Amino acid sequence: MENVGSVTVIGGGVAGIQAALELAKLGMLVYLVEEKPSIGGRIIELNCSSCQLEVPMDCSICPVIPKMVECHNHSNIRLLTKTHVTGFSGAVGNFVLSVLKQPRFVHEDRCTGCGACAEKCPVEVFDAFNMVQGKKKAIYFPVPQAFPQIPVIDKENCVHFRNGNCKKCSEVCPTHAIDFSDEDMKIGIESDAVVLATGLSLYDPAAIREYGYKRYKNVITILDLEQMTSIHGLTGGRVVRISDQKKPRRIAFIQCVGSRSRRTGNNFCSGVCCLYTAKDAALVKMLLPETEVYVFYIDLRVFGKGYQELLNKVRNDLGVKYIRGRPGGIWEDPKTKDLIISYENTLIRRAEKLRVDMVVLSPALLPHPSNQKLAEILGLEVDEDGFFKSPNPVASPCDTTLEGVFTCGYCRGPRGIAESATQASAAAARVAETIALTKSRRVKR
Amino acid sequence: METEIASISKELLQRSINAEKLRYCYGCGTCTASCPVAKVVPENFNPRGLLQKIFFDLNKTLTEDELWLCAWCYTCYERCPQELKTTEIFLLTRNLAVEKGYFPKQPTALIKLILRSGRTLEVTPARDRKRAALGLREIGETVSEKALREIKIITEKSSTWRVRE
Amino acid sequence: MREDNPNQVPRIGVFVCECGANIGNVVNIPEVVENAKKLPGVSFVERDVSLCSSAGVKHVKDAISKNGVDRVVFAACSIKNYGSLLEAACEAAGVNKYLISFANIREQCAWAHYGSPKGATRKAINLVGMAVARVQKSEPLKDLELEVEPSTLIIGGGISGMTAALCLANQGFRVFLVEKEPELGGMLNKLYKLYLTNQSVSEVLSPIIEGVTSHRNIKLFTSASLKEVEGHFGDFEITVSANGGIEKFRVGTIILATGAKVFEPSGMYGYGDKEGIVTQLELEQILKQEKLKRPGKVAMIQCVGARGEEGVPYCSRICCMVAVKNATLIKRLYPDCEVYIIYRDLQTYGKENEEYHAKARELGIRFIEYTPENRPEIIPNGNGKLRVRVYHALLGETLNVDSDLVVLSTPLIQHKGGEEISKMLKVPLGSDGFFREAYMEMQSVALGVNGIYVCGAAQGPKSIDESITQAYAAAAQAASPMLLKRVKIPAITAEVDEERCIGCQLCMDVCPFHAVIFEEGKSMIIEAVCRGCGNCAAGCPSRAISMKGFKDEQILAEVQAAFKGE
Amino acid sequence: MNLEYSLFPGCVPSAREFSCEVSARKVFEALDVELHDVGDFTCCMPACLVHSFDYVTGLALTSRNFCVADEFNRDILTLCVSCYGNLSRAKKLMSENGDLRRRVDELLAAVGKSYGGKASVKHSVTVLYEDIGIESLKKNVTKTLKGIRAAPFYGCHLIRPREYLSFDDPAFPVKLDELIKVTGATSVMHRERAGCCIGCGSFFGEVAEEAALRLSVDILDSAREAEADCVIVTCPYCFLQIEMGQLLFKRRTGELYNLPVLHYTDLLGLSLGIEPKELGMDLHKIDPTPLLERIK
Repeated sequence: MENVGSVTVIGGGVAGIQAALELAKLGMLVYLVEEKPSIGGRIIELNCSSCQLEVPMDCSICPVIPKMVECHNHSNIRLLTKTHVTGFSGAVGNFVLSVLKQPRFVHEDRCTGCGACAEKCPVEVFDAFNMVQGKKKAIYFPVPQAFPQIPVIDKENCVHFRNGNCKKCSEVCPTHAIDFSDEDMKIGIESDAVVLATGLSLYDPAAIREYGYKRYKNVITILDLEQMTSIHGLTGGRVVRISDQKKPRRIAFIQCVGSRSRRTGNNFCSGVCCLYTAKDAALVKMLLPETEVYVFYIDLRVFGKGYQELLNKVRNDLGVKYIRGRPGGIWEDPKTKDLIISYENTLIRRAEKLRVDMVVLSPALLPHPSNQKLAEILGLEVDEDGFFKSPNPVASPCDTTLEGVFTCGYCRGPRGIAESATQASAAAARVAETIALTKSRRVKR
Repeated sequence: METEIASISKELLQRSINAEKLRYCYGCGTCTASCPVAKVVPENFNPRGLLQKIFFDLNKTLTEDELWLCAWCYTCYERCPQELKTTEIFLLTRNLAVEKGYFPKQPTALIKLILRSGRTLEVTPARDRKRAALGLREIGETVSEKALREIKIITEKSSTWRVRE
Repeated sequence: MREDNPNQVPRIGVFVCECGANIGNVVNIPEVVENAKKLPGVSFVERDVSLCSSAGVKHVKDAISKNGVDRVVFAACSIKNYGSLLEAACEAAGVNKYLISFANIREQCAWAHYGSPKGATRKAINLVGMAVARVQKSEPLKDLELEVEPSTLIIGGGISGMTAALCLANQGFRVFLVEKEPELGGMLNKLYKLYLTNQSVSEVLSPIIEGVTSHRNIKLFTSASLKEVEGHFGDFEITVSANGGIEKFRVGTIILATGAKVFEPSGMYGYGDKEGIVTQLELEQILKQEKLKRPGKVAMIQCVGARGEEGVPYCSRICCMVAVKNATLIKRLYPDCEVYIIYRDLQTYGKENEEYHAKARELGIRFIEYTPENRPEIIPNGNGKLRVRVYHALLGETLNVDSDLVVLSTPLIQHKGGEEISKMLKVPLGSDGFFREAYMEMQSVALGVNGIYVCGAAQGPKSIDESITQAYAAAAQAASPMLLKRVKIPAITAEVDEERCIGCQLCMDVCPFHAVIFEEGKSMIIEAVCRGCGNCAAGCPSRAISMKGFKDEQILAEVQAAFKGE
Repeated sequence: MNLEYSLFPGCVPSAREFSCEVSARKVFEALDVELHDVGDFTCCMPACLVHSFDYVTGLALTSRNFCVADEFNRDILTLCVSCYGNLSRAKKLMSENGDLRRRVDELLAAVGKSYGGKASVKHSVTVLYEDIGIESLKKNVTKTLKGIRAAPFYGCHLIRPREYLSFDDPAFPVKLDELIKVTGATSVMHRERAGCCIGCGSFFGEVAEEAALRLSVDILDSAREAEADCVIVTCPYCFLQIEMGQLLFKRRTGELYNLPVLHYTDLLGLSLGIEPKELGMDLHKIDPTPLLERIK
């Protein structure tokens, strides 16, 4: 059937993917714009671990991969990776977006994703994706389960672009997909409506100096742990201390690192940490049953469906110890690299110390930094934290201050995967409704 | 122990530059966890507890010794996620205590010594001679006449100053 | 079917995927290929670095048409990942998708046993053997294609139901909205003002009620009840009793927006027998009718009948914010009144809630944390006040709040109406009593039953904005099949061998979906309703029922292959 | 170089812990930094004591010292971290809070003064690190203290709160370590390096005394765990606490830590080739001689 309208979705994370699919199913032609080389957003950086566990526990990415595939193959969806919005004009029913697609230097239609190029590439650079894993090549797959499953050349580090005398990847490529001449491409997109799904970024806990992140090797973030427990991580999913690769006998999780804080300026609660910490605490317990696991919290946010039940399981059945108190500081024993946490158990009002092998911080989740710029381009309002504003947060939760532009996922305010997906469907419905109404309005005129 | 809940001290809020942030305290315990005094005499001092007492029952707090145990090391002040100006709040609360006529023994004695000599420590002639022997300037039993007089004048001029010799 | 043409010999093509290095690095691919070649019925085995790439898909199509096979086995990753993609490729090459079988040699071999390549390889060879054995016995099946009536039934005229109704009506779909009460609005009618905006209910409610009642695409039934639901996805026959009469109509989809009710804390904290103890819901009424006399102190107790042994085990999500909101309203009304919120863990999650909570603290509302071991109690007090005695865990002291009003925050729970609907529609409830969504993470509005969706408090406690959001989501998912006017449902259904059926009707009892009817002494399956769960087949004493795609012989073939040589 | 400062005597250095003043004067002399005595300075009127009784009057008494300093065109140099922190705090309050300043000036008017706040507040260690600088200190070092394992003890008011004490990172200070390395000695990591001795902050009877003792023992343990030969302090109060702590602990348990406590200026002085006696190290109650033997 011919398309009933066209929509641009900005951001290819869980929310963006779900919104794109929902819209496609509603007969819309969808442009999915993602600035990274792969769709999937933050979630594909999270662990893929359930497969190695004998316990039924959904790993973060399994539910998303089929969606990514569906997204990629749906005849109504045009996928634009390595692309960001540069211009915007028009009104609901006929917006015009100009976007810039940056070069991948690999032909998306020829590449088979065999990975021979990455194997042959002589360059090794630090991999931002994985503090635990460390290295990547100058031609690489952005994440282990990238989609499209096509590598990308990192121009800064590629020898060819530095001095022109390396063509190893293109020589080895069976389908001649490497194209060093690939360059920026400006594209204009006509859309009836726009859906924003720019997602989130992580607060850098190194700013909370007394916790020693980046100074103490065995202080890591929950994302580091996710990647460590990921089958694709350097440790192949084993939980170890970075300092000596030893199995930790005691692990402590610390909540609200940089969130709920006037000191950091992030007064809000990230809304998901209590839950994923319970999940990862459980994961650690199942991987290392004899390891003691502690969780330091302020308020246990168990508001979601099934959260309290999960918490009870983690606390009572798995024996994870919860302590109400935000640690004051962490000191690393210079010899053993053990970590001594000073904290107050506030429910019995006692200052105590706890020696652990490893500390896992739950950093505040911030709105994506690109929101500010995007808001300027689209002429939208963002609040002081950088979340997109709604004209009425109660009555129109997915609307923005501009008719025809909608939000879903974290860019509207802290929320988890489930709510992001639901809100994505909701945004799709609002798009369909708005387009229907604008058309009938036109007819009336 | 039991207490009746008193209404929050408008006094404290009006007086303090920062005390209103007290309301944002969610009792996370960062202060107590960082406190050197709480570390060694936990049964006598707990800054988080003290802050909550100040918030809930100021008047009762005013007569409590605990109020005078903060060593103003500023560790909690530095770390509080809600930016409560903890140390300053304690100082201000002590002011209120003194206003209510509560004069802790040692500190009051020291204040009096300052009014007498301009210092918190006594310098006996013997100690002064020791200074001389070490090639240090003799400083006398009090600071300069002028300085001492000025201290006297300032404290007498002040309507709020309560410690007299 | 194979019985019909016994001389047809299956020709099986096997594809082994390396998934880049994902499988290749652990599982010995050549070994798997060689072993597969030896298997009966296999006409060719081909390997591919990445079947899910466009080149891989092309490879599959070409190989199938070149070798003219009629059955295919994929040794690759989980069918959950790329199953649909590869099935599509095979169908394009003329192989019925029910003649395909998957061997998961990535998650189940390469990943689960990354430590021991030998074992992983042996398991992979085994899984491929099983898949081949199974696919030999497989039969071609055809997905059922159903016409979908472009109209929907929405049960419940609260904020969720109305939002979904209006959204769909605006898209041109016919909407039948059924509300049991005489007027629309549901729970909101009982409320005063709403967080986060503190706007009065009518501000939000009036425009949407106006929209619903005046919309030409919406047929409204108030003081109405659902009598009967027959039929299936695409063509439900609905019977409603309204304004004294009976109405019948057909819809393609159904949205449940039946809401929830507030837990009655009878006997808890002296509720019911002491004056001045009310629930938050009752407080909303008192505030609405401006009946609140200037109180000296107000105490609100959280988690009454929630998160514990008494009442319900779950956290009701909204009570903390409701308390903070009502405390704020009282404080605004009587600034010198002291308001205390006695809580366990404050559920002011996210940004806007946390902000609202901070404002409440600025207003001077006091928060007291109690622990389940030390619940607050209300003890008699001479001066006619309600003395709430509570051990403030953080303060380490027992506090007495001599209150003029005590407000109990109680959870939202499922109501009778919801339970009846669940029985009538055969849609499952979760352990918490609310409608159980198909899959929390990505499918919070779809239910186990095709063509039926849920939104709002019916699925679990929710704030207004969250209910509205979910209502839109339900509208979106209901809209797409109605837009296409047709929907495919899998051919994996039960079938009855009439010769064998003894008419005991056990199958009807065990079918959770009402898919079995009884005619002329025999059971019959309505394919459109059957979800292929297999209960009936398992229950049938005369083994008259079999599952398409999961016949005994097919499963047994797989099992035999699994244990061959062991 | 010709650096000049108005020396702020401070109660402890001038009335109790003479070694501090002796050592500082010697070192600054050697670096030809001029320290001028100012007649009319008084006690810094520590907030934990004086301001606790009366915020405004206390602040006036503290600020009075700034008025005195402003009569000379020189910055203030304190030997005591407590004075440093207290004066810096007063300076910040006076410059930020107009209301406070008005009320303070009303009181100062009575003695014909008004707050000017020209002179900035420095501590001997901040002067050594910032005004003189690691490099030029290195140039003056004539004798390396190689082999000495020194445990730095920063002192609260040298680093906290960052709001008005920007000298170093409160959570993980490093500058005293750098200064120690200048002398050739090794600065050892230990948990209490940024800790508190409560010496300057607590005047509250037995509990405070008990707390002070337990804290100094904790600090000593921290240094000993790190196999330090001595503790380096920047403040005479810390010096007092950690020395006295050892004697009191011995009286109570009979065990003597015997861990010498050195003013940073002692350590620097030695590396400048100054004799221990000239630095007043013979006044120390924990005899540093065995330690000094090793660097002979």
